[in-house]
Amino acid sequence: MGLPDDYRLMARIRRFEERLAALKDAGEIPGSIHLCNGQEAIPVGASRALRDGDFVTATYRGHGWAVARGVDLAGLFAEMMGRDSALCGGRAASPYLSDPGRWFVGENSIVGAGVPIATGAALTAQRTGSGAVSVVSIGDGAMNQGNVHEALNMAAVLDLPLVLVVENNVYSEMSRISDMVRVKQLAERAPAYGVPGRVVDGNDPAAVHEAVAEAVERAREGSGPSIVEAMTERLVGHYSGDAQHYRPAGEIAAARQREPLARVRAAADAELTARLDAIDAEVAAEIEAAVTAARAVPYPDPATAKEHVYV
Amino acid sequence: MGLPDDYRLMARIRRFEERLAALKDAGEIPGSIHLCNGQEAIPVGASRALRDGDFVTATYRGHGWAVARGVDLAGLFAEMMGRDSALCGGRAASPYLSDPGRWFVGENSIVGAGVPIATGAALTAQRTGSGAVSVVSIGDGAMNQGNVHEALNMAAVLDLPLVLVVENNVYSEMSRISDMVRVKQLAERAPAYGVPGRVVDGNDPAAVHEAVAEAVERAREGSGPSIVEAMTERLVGHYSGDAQHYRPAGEIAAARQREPLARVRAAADAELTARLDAIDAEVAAEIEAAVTAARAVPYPDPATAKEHVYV
Amino acid sequence: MSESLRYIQAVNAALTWALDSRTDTVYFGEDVALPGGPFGATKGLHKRFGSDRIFDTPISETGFLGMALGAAMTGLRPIAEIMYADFSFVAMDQIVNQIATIHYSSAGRWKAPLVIRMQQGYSPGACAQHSHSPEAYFAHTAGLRVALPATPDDAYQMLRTAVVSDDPVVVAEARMLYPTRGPVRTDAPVEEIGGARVVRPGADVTVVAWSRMVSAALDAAETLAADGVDVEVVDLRWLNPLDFDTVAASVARTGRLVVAHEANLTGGFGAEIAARAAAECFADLRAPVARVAAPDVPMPAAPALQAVVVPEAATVVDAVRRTVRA
Amino acid sequence: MSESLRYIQAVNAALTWALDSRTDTVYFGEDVALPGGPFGATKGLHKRFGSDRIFDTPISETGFLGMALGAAMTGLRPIAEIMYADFSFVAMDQIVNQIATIHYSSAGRWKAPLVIRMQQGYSPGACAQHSHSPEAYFAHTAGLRVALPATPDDAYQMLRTAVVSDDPVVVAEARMLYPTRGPVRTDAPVEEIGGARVVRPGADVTVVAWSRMVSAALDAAETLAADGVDVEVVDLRWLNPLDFDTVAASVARTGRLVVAHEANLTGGFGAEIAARAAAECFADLRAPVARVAAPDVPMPAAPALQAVVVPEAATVVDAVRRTVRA
Ligand SMILES: Cc1ncc(C[n+]2csc(CCOP(=O)(O)OP(=O)(O)O)c2C)c(N)n1
Ligand SMILES: Cc1ncc(C[n+]2csc(CCOP(=O)(O)OP(=O)(O)O)c2C)c(N)n1
Ligand SMILES: [Mg+2]
Ligand SMILES: [Mg+2]
Repeated sequence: MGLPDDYRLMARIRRFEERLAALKDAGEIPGSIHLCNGQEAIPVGASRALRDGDFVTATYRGHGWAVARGVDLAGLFAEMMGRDSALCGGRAASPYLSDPGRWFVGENSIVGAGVPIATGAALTAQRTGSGAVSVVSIGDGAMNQGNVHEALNMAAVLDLPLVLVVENNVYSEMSRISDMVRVKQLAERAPAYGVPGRVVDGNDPAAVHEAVAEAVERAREGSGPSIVEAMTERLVGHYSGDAQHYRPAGEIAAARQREPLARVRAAADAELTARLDAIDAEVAAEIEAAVTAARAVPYPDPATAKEHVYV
Repeated sequence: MGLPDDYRLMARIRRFEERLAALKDAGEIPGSIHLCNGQEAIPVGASRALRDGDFVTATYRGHGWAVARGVDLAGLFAEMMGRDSALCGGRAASPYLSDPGRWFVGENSIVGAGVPIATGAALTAQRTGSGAVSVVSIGDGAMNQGNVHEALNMAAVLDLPLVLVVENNVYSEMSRISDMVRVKQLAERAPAYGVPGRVVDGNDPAAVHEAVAEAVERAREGSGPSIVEAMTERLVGHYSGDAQHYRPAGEIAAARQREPLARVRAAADAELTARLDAIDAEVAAEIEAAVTAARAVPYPDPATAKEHVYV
Repeated sequence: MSESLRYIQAVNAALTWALDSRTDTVYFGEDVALPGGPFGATKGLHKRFGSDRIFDTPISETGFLGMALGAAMTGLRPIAEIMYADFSFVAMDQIVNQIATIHYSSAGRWKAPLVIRMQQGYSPGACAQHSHSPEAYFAHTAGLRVALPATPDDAYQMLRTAVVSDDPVVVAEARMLYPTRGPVRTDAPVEEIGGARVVRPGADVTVVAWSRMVSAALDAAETLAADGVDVEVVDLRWLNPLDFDTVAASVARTGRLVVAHEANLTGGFGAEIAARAAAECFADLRAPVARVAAPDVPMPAAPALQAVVVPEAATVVDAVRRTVRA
Repeated sequence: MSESLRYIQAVNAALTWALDSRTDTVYFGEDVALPGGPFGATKGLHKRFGSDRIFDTPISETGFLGMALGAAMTGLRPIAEIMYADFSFVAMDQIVNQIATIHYSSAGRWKAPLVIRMQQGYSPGACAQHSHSPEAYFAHTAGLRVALPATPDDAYQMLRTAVVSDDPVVVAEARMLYPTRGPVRTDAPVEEIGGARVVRPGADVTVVAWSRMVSAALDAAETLAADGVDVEVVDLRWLNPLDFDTVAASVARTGRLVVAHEANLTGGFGAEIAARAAAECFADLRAPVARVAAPDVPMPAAPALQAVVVPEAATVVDAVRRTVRA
């Protein structure tokens, strides 16, 4: 645990996303992708507070959560390539993939819709006494969807072991969150549900870990849900191909100074830098191996297209 | 304005609802009705802060608002009797009636759904610069619907002239609000939208008036929406026929001491009592006349059943 | 063993059976626990099974249907109650984009064994927002099973089938049928999912109906029998899985088809039955296929208008007469 | 005057026309103002008309469709954009229980002159939650008008018609058609609502299609012409008002009917067309009515699977061949 491990995991996510973008450009990814470059510290810090059996639900921008929770990298690439992956057989692709084997309830491409679903996973944990928690990540803009409101309130009255992580990257698609709400921080909504809410530096995995660990502990104890708002920035467009004309000049350049990996690098001495370089190299090899493995996965058999509509 | 006028308006609503209950028992009202007995001070106090051209939207428990805003009493009875009323021709009945002539955007029998609609009326007021405000009343339980959350936030970011009146009668149907939220007062949700929120005695028309007037003024000035939570109690069942087994013994009896009309009566000296008696008699006559007029309204012509689906 | 129960009591009995025999079931919705539900469907269940198994939710249909899905994916078998079918529109995303989709989109790796129980249809004086018969919306949604029990016995049997099904099932009862009474085979084994049923054999014309329109069709058949028209009535029971074979076999015998439902005509599920007949029973059909349905209007509350909007036995009689004459 | 425009440019031109010629119009949705919309439909409009006329909303579809209704009832003429048709399920209550209902339920005293603009259908690699073609849900909802423009010219004409209509109109475009180019009559008078169109006359079989399937049907007709099968293609254009007369007249000429849409088969609007044909064209039909549609599955994202799920020209060709052989 700690710095090098966090760095490795964040680097793995970053490299994964960068490789994915390249694959998209190369025409190997048919659908639309939403990358989390710059937001890696959040799934990494949060996942450190979790154990096997804990459920995670994310948005379409959830590759980082899948990677952080140990979902198979080759499977992820294959799924997004439209191949017959062991995850969802290519049916879910980038924005809706999931993995029951890693308790990854999955992404969701309907804004906010994962929160009620995660609440259900929390209900199972509570009613079966499994001791599991259910963590759900959404974006800042999602806080304005009715489904999030309903689920949070319900989780609160039922004392469900739910942790809502709001990844506040200050944009929903092309709109600034400051134009979409009249609160400064979204965690200010926590009192409306009678639950704790905290704002943390979402570019610092340790800070995220600390806050999520506190919320997870509370949840495991049966004291109900919490909100952790992690402040971060998107280094890339909302989707592949987004030219980001709507962002003020210099904003992305500034974000590149503050982003989690750059931050570790900036503070590193020569020895650590060498270690990080080594990690980067290992991660790059690992990702490349995953891509190679993914490319070997066949495309789904069209004859199976009508399978699994019903059990 | 002031006491005798408020009393008259509250008595009119009470008498209206009581007469309606009797008509329901007598089989003259085909559909289900939701009475506001005990909650009269809220529409009465609020309406005193409004003028012609201001929009009002309510729930299925909204007869009091219709009466307070001057919707024709005979029309209301006729509508609920399934007659060809001048309001909605019998098509809307008790829980969905409306009256454009009195800017009564109407009731709604989908919990919370009136709030987005009222937000639209506020948008019209804002964009046309009419100076009107849009007041919408919902119940305590409705605060947990996503539509209310979405509309409130949107009204806030758009600075719309919307006033949300929450009639907190501590029950949604048969469930206590204290089991449905983890806040003590629903007005505690106001900061989540960055809007002012106040709790007032909903059995006191003057208190309601004062709070709503403040919110209305703010709205007219262009300073955006507010929440006014009016604490009250239901003297009758959720719907006609509700035996209210779920209410603790003595609760309704105690509420009868606190309800707005009893309160005026209790504080009245002999002279005022005589005046109130006279008002009651006038109101009773007025309501009876409305019932008589309503009974003269024919049932809608079945040949018109397919009219007005499209313009 | 067969008990005489009202439809709503049969629902209650099925839910008792579910909570009793399957410890993974949980039941939730609005006013379902201590109050026993607005129509008494859950009367006594909270007392017997406790808050752990049956509990009230806030007025948050999207929230609690999503909760049902998440719970179903992770090991429970939730039954969620939507008080009126009309309120399902508030939660349609969870039904269409989530509940119906997850099993397929995960290539079968997640299951969603949940039941959405609701009641639908008009009642005298009920406005447009409390009168929908939304079965066509659900039946068009791939991934959902759709059950429409027409009798107390089916209210019991089909709900139990829904509970044991590993697929998500919408069970839409009919409020107007709640007071009706009939024999309920409370000790019958749980039925397989699906299956239409010929509830009245007849030689001249097939009437396919479901939910409240089955009894209307049977009444119509009585009236028509007096005229010498021998009507076969098929209770479709499940829109998904759809047992069109039973319909086709009936049409093969009668050569004439009338489909009856309470929902409005255009895009109603009667269109699907008629369309299949136009494709699969083309050679057998001796007359145009007739549909009995509400006209394309939101439901008016006034009984004087409902009388001409809501299809009843007389509407079926008229349609059959036109069909046999054609 | 006719300009050569891409479909998405025609949408932009119609919106420009709307905001320009009707001061009571307002346009709102997600990312529509400064950003110009995710597909560029509203490019330049904010610059030209300002925040008073076009503005961004939070991600609150229920909220802003309800806002559209309230605004429409009280004097504005809102056009609200749902970014993907799939998201309309989040706001279905406002569409079905509110927007579609208020005019009828108030006996015509309120009007709801609003437009809900969306784009629908699959695209390569898009998952089930971004691929719906939900027109059947809307067409079953009494009180809504439903427009499905298949060409750049219709994207322009039909959207303008929707804007001037006093009824609530769902205009569902097809994302896959956005890059297609065609002549647009930018100076044509605003058309009356409704009207199907024979876009290719033919003698042997009628293919009724809408949205993206119209061009598939035309391609199929070319292929079939080489085989000596003369296909008439009808672009249905509006599902409501439904111009069945044009369909019936075509079937009267050809005696054979194929209906094609991208939405899944069961309960799709093709069922309605087939059902009407089974009733109204019974004597004219010389073969079973065929439907071309996606099978009843949520849309898979993988192109290898989409290839067998999404109906294309070849699917239409097969169906026509079966029909002419029958
Ligand atoms: C219900 C719904 N409405 C709209 C969209 C389109 N959409 C996709 S992502 C997005 C922005 C979400 O912003 P935010 O919640 O901040 O998450 P981020 O993308 O920044 O991670 C929108 C509007 C959607 N997917 N679902
Ligand atoms: C979306 C929706 N869900 C459920 C209902 C059923 N229902 C009608 S009234 C009601 C309780 C509402 O409680 P509250 O908001 O406190 O208002 P009150 O009835 O107390 O005035 C419920 C659950 C409904 N009409 N709409
Ligand atoms: Mg964001
Ligand atoms: Mg209440």
